[in-house]
Amino acid sequence: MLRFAARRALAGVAVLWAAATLAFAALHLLPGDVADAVLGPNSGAPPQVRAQIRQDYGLDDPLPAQYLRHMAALATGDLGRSYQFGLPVSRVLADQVGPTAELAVSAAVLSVGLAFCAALATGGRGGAASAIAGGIGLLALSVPSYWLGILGLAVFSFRFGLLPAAGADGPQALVLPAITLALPLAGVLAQVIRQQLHAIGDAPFVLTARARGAGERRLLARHTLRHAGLPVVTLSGWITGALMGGAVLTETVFARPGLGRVLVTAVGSRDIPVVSALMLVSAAAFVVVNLLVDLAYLVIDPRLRASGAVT
Amino acid sequence: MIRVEGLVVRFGDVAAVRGVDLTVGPGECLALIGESGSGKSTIARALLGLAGAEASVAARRLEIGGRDARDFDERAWRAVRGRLVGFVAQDALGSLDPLRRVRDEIAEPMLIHRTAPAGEIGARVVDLLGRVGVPEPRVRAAQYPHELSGGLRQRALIASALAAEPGVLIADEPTTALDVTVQARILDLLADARRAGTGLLLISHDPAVVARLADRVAVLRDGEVVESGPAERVLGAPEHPYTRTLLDAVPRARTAGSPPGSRVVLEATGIGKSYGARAAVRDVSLRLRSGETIGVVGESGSGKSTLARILMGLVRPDAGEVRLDGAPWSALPERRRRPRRGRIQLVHQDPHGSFDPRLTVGRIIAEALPRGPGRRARALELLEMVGLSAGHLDRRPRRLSGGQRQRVAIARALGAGPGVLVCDEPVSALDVSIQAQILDLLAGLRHRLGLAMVFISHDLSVVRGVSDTVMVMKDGRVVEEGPVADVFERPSHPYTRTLLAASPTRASRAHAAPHER
Amino acid sequence: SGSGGGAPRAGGTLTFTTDIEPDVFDPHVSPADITGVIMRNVLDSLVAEDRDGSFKPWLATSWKISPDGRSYTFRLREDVTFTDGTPFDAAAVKANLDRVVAPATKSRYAAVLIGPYQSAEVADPHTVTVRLKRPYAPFLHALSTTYLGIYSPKALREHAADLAAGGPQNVGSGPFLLASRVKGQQAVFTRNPAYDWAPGTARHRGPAYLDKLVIGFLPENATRVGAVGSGQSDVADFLPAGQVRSLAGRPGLRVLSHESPGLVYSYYLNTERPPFDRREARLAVRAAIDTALITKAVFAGQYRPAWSPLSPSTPAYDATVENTWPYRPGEADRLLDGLGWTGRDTDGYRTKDGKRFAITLLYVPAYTKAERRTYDTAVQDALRKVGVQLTLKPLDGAAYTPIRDRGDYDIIAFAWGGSEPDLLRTVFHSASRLADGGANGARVHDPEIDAWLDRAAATTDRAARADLYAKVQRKVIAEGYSVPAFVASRQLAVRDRARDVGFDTSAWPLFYDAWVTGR
Amino acid sequence: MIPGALTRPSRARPAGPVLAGAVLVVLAVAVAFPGLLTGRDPVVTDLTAALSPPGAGHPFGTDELGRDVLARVVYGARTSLLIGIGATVLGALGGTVIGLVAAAGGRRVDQALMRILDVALAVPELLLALVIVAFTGTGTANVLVAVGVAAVPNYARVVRGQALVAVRSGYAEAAVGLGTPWPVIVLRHVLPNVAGPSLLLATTGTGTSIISGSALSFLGLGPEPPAVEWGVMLADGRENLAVAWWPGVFPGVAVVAVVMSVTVVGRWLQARAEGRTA
Ligand SMILES: Nc1ncnc2c1ncn2[C@@H]1O[C@H](COP(=O)(O)OP(=O)(O)OP(=O)(O)O)[C@@H](O)[C@H]1O
Ligand SMILES: Nc1ncnc2c1ncn2[C@@H]1O[C@H](COP(=O)(O)OP(=O)(O)OP(=O)(O)O)[C@@H](O)[C@H]1O
Ligand SMILES: [Mg+2]
Ligand SMILES: [Mg+2]
Ligand code: NI
Repeated sequence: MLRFAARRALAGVAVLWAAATLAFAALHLLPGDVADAVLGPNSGAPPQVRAQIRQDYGLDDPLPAQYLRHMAALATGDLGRSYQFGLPVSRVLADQVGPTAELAVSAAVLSVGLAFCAALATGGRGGAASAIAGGIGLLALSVPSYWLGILGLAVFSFRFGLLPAAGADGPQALVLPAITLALPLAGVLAQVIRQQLHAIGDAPFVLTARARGAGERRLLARHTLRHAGLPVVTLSGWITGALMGGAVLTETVFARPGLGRVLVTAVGSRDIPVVSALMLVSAAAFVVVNLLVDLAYLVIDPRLRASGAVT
Repeated sequence: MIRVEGLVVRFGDVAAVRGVDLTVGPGECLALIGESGSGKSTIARALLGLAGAEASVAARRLEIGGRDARDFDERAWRAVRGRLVGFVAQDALGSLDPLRRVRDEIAEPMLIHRTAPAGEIGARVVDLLGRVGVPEPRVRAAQYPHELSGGLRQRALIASALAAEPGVLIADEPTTALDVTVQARILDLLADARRAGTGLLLISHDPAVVARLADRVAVLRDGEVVESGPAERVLGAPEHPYTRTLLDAVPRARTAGSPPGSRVVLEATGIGKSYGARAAVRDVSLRLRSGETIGVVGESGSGKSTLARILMGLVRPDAGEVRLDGAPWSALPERRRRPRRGRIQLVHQDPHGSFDPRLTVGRIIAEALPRGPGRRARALELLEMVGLSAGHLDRRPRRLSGGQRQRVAIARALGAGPGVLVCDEPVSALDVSIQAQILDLLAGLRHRLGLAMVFISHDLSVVRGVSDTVMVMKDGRVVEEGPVADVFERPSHPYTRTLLAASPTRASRAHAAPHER
Repeated sequence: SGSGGGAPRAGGTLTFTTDIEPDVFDPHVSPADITGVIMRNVLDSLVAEDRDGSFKPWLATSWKISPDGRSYTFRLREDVTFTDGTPFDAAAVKANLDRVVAPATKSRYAAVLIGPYQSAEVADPHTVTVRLKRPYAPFLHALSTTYLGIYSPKALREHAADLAAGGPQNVGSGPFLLASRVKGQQAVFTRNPAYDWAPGTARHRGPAYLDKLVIGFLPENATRVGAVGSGQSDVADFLPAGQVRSLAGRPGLRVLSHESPGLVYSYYLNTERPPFDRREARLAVRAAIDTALITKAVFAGQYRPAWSPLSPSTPAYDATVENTWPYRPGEADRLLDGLGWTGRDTDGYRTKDGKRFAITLLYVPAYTKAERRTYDTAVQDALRKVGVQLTLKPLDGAAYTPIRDRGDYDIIAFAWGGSEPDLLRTVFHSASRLADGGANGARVHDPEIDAWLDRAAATTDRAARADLYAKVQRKVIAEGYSVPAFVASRQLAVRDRARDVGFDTSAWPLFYDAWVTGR
Repeated sequence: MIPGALTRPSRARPAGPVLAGAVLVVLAVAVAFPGLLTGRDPVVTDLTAALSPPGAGHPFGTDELGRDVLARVVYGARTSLLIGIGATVLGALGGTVIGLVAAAGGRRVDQALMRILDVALAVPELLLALVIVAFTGTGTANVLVAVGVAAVPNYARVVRGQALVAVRSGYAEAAVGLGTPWPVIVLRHVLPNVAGPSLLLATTGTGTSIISGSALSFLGLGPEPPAVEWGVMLADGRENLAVAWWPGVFPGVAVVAVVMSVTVVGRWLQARAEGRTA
């Protein structure tokens, strides 16, 4: 177990390093001058300001030197200074992590919850209820999330004034963004769960469980839903990615502070320290999620425990 | 308890059951016998309202526990299942939820029907496991199904069917995967239950088992009852010719006339394999010559399947080595083994699990065949060799009977044209007549092509019929081995003696009193 | 400015939402308009500009300009203290102006605005003399903007690096304190109770009425409009023109509109290379674009079409150019034919010697509002109708600058706010090269225009300046260096409870006089 | 899944797949012969008729430049579907290959690939797409590649996870026993068993790709005006949503209809292939 943990930790560090390197490479290899990106197209900055910027951020040094400096700083936990904001990156990100985490976690919980509810509602029984629930699920997964967000705003905030349109204060402000982010995810998950339920419905152990007098609900709760949970676990990497990607649009539409918005502006203005810090954050999130996923596999499926083959 | 008249079950246009009448009263045992695919399992499932979505079920009369079940809704059915009628499914190996512990599976009926106070359930589970003859019940209760051998799983399944003390027990081939000692124990247990008032609907291909338990016997062919009556009469003096063929296919020695060759095709030395602290196989060696058959018998859980998988190169042994055709085998990486895979084939103990549920029978078999035209024709030929027909070619395994699936597995193994065949309970789900057909088929191959076999079976008479030498396993060890006649006539190890003594031989059936212990 | 009935009342909170959040909250560094708007509440200036272009005392009670126009002597108020308790004095002024030009500050706008600044001398604690390298008429205007606002010298000493972040460390002497900032969401200001030095242009004296001012950032138009519609915000900035009419009709809401002074949104035609090195080509393209109709359609009748490079609300605007270059597609065809673009290819575009009349417009989408892209698309279609293919080429910020600086384009388009006609110099003086921080997008080298602009900057005679700038405008129109498109208005939706939100000369909202009615 | 008690099996004709098929046919026509569905030119502006509501002349109304929304939806289908489906196919194919190799290739290969994927996943899709477009230039094809490549890691992870389970199944073992080469096992047994979730992701991915493409357009890296594309229409349409719903709603409905239809048809095909009635 200890060796396992050590190996995973090492792999995690390697992933972080690679992510940071990649970000550095990508943004430095892009055509165009970083200083121009920092200044923006409409600034009336004289050339000496540009020179000063280049000098301050060491942009005139050879790339390997810049890279080494960047990595050395990262290793000591120093994320550097944002080009765009002129602030330490840690400060730029500090108050943004919370809102994004809040949004992502609530959307994740909501989507998984909704998906299982939908599967429960439609599972087993045929008929109208199932068809309607299935249709709603289908609709949910088909609607582009930011379009959904804007329509939701139009209806709930502007038309009826039920929910605040923007910001991140209080749980009310979280309702619409979380739903917007969660619904399409829930649609996909519900479909996956339904499919898996279908596949597993033929298994002999399901017949046996029925023969014991288990009702549909018990069957789902005690038997089939766990099997259906496996692909959901498999999808958690995707869920994480979708949440991060979705956060960018959702945060923009609902004017929530958060990492997604920071990312958009940072990429747009080629704020390398911020982008690579964000990549580190996102890589770290994936490393953690993958670890959890692998553990979840082991918890859910005992067959994998024995073979010990799961990474 | 159960009374059915005119039961008809159709799968699409095919009527699997056509107008069957039967009754099972309290404390009474009705045995359903019949060839593979005759509709036995379908009847069993229909009596629980579980014939499946593709099935249409109709009956003139269907009474369960005195109530008309024809207009039962789901709720009413649920009250019946597990409580009034317990069910042991034929597919014992796949009938336990792989994600749940054995104890949870066994406890489930008690929880559903609230037949035991929550506090006592744990103790009852252990008690039940003990009663069905599972050693170390406490340890086993905490394990997952994949950690159990086939026989252990079957016993766990029986325990779960009995957990809520049902009024009637429907047992579909309850002893297929059990060695004779354990089988005897299960039969005793069922007899006890029957004496305590439990009705029993027993489905079995094995006349000996039927003879031990049944009051009455119904003989099924193509979904119809061709003969029924008191067990003694039907088994002792069958009237219908079909019944006679079912019962009279006496196993004969199929080894005669073809002495084994001299070439050693498969050799295992000092094989050992442990799962955690449990040694599944310890220090087993064997040499198999072309044209030779080694029978493997032994206690359930003694490591037979594990040995088979090691021989196949599917599981890497912790100790020892397997050589195929004199060349290294178990020590090779899979990539190097692959070209020679066709030389050695396995008939899985759990055929159902070894089929990709998405493929049709035709494609399952074709997979074993060399690429090229005529694969389908060859697949059909193989199917016919095991007694199936073109109609089965495009079905998916789910829609086959237990015995049919087993035969597909055999056809697939033969399709590769192996020189060595490892059979793990290849005929456990087959009635005697089809058993005979399969065994003749294997004997023919052996005779003509020098096919060598490792033949694992719980059925001593079958083993005796096909094997040249026999190995007796217990707790992962070979406790006795030798020429088949020697071992069977003059067993030296006490376990072998118990085994032989417990065997419900055909000879015993004529005078086996149904109520005798 | 919008005023309601009743007497102003102290207390309460006003929420103002705008679209873009400044990266950098330090106006000495940032070029963003919004930085100026926000920090106006915190930083006072030496002088205040009035709507008529005259200057009123603020932190300076009076000033004298030397006859050569190269030194300005300011007499400062003696009763002013910064909100950190530091007294305001001549040294503070010097510290601020010196900071703006220091290379380490990396000022992206203020350093340009301050022009030929040379030094500041503390004559006595309350007198400061600023020396310029050459005469520079817009200097007072520059001083009046937030970009040259005065920080507490203590804040400059102790928190120079943190001023960009925006927060309590940004200390000035203004009517509000920047109490807190949540990045990506809002900045919160609280009243400076000691404030008693409002500029002469303000409507009242003493502290601001509002207890608290919240400035929120909602980039999405729909969200911002929705926020004011639902009452989550009291004032919404930058209304999309299309929604003005429907909002104006909503009970409880008013729409305030101010035409922005400065350079209007114009298409600058690259005069250094074909086809726009030919005057006829420029005039043809201009004649083919029906700016009146496009402006009306794109901005739902809210904005006016532009006739001059300057907005009508800018001092020195020349009204005589109005209607001198109407939409005349026939004229466009005639001019193009005259230039030899007589062929037509399969797509219907004009050709000459087998080459298509194809031109590109560069833009940076991240900095381009949707309305402008729509406008450009309409222009594209208008040009298509006379056989000219216009490609709208999007580029990211870093890629754009070098291409633009090189002049590898036919058209770029932009607008520039500000109440100073000297902006004309930034776009038409030959020295205002793009690569040097200028904005001569048409790459004009016109000695006549250069001379007029130089003379205008050197004199403080307002009438003379107006005359010179009018000449420049007429020449630009006559030569077709640019195609002025529309005059933007800053339009705000204001809920009834918000009163007396003011506008400065650049049409930027001011909150010193603002107040809110009781709930 | 309904246990057959005393019942007949239900044999309802599914209306969904038929409807969805019809939508896809209309779509195919829009892609191949847009002229059949509308007589108008999608790029011609008519400033005097800007933002006219849906009516006789313009069934879907006009946008802020007076262009016919129906024509734009019809002509936009080509670019949008190219990006949506192309990127999805690219992403799903690439991801499936990598995922299967990881699952079937043994521990070391799996570890290595997964760590690489961790890195790839850590790169925000937006950034990856930006970098790709920055190197290849803007335009439809490049957007397609950018969005597709950015989606690869996601598919790879999902496929690998599902494949791990299938690889350890009894039938995969049986195939090993038959000497079936790994690639064949993977193709014949593992792939069909992982196809479910990945197909589902792919069908949704079509919509998501259109949206990602539009996010790129939004950053100015997509198809340039006057190119007609649903994502751009969605982005532009939202500006006027409060005063004119039609320019923003119709392209959105088109995206939804496409994704729904693809999903329904895909599911139906899959069910048929497996011989069940679902
Ligand atoms: N994957 C596994 N994990 C843990 N224990 C296992 C595993 N596979 C087999 N065992 C254990 O190894 C022992 C031998 O099992 P095996 O399946 O070889 O028995 P068998 O002789 O084939 O029995 P049966 O006749 O009942 O099929 C059993 O105790 C079983 O529980
Ligand atoms: N779901 C199904 N769809 C179509 N045919 C089926 C289905 N299930 C069973 N059958 C067919 O119905 C017949 C009866 O099957 P059943 O399982 O009842 O046989 P059985 O008597 O139990 O045989 P075995 O002894 O081999 O288990 C067989 O021919 C089988 O192929
Ligand atoms: Mg059966
Ligand atoms: Mg076994
Ligand atoms: Ni048997």
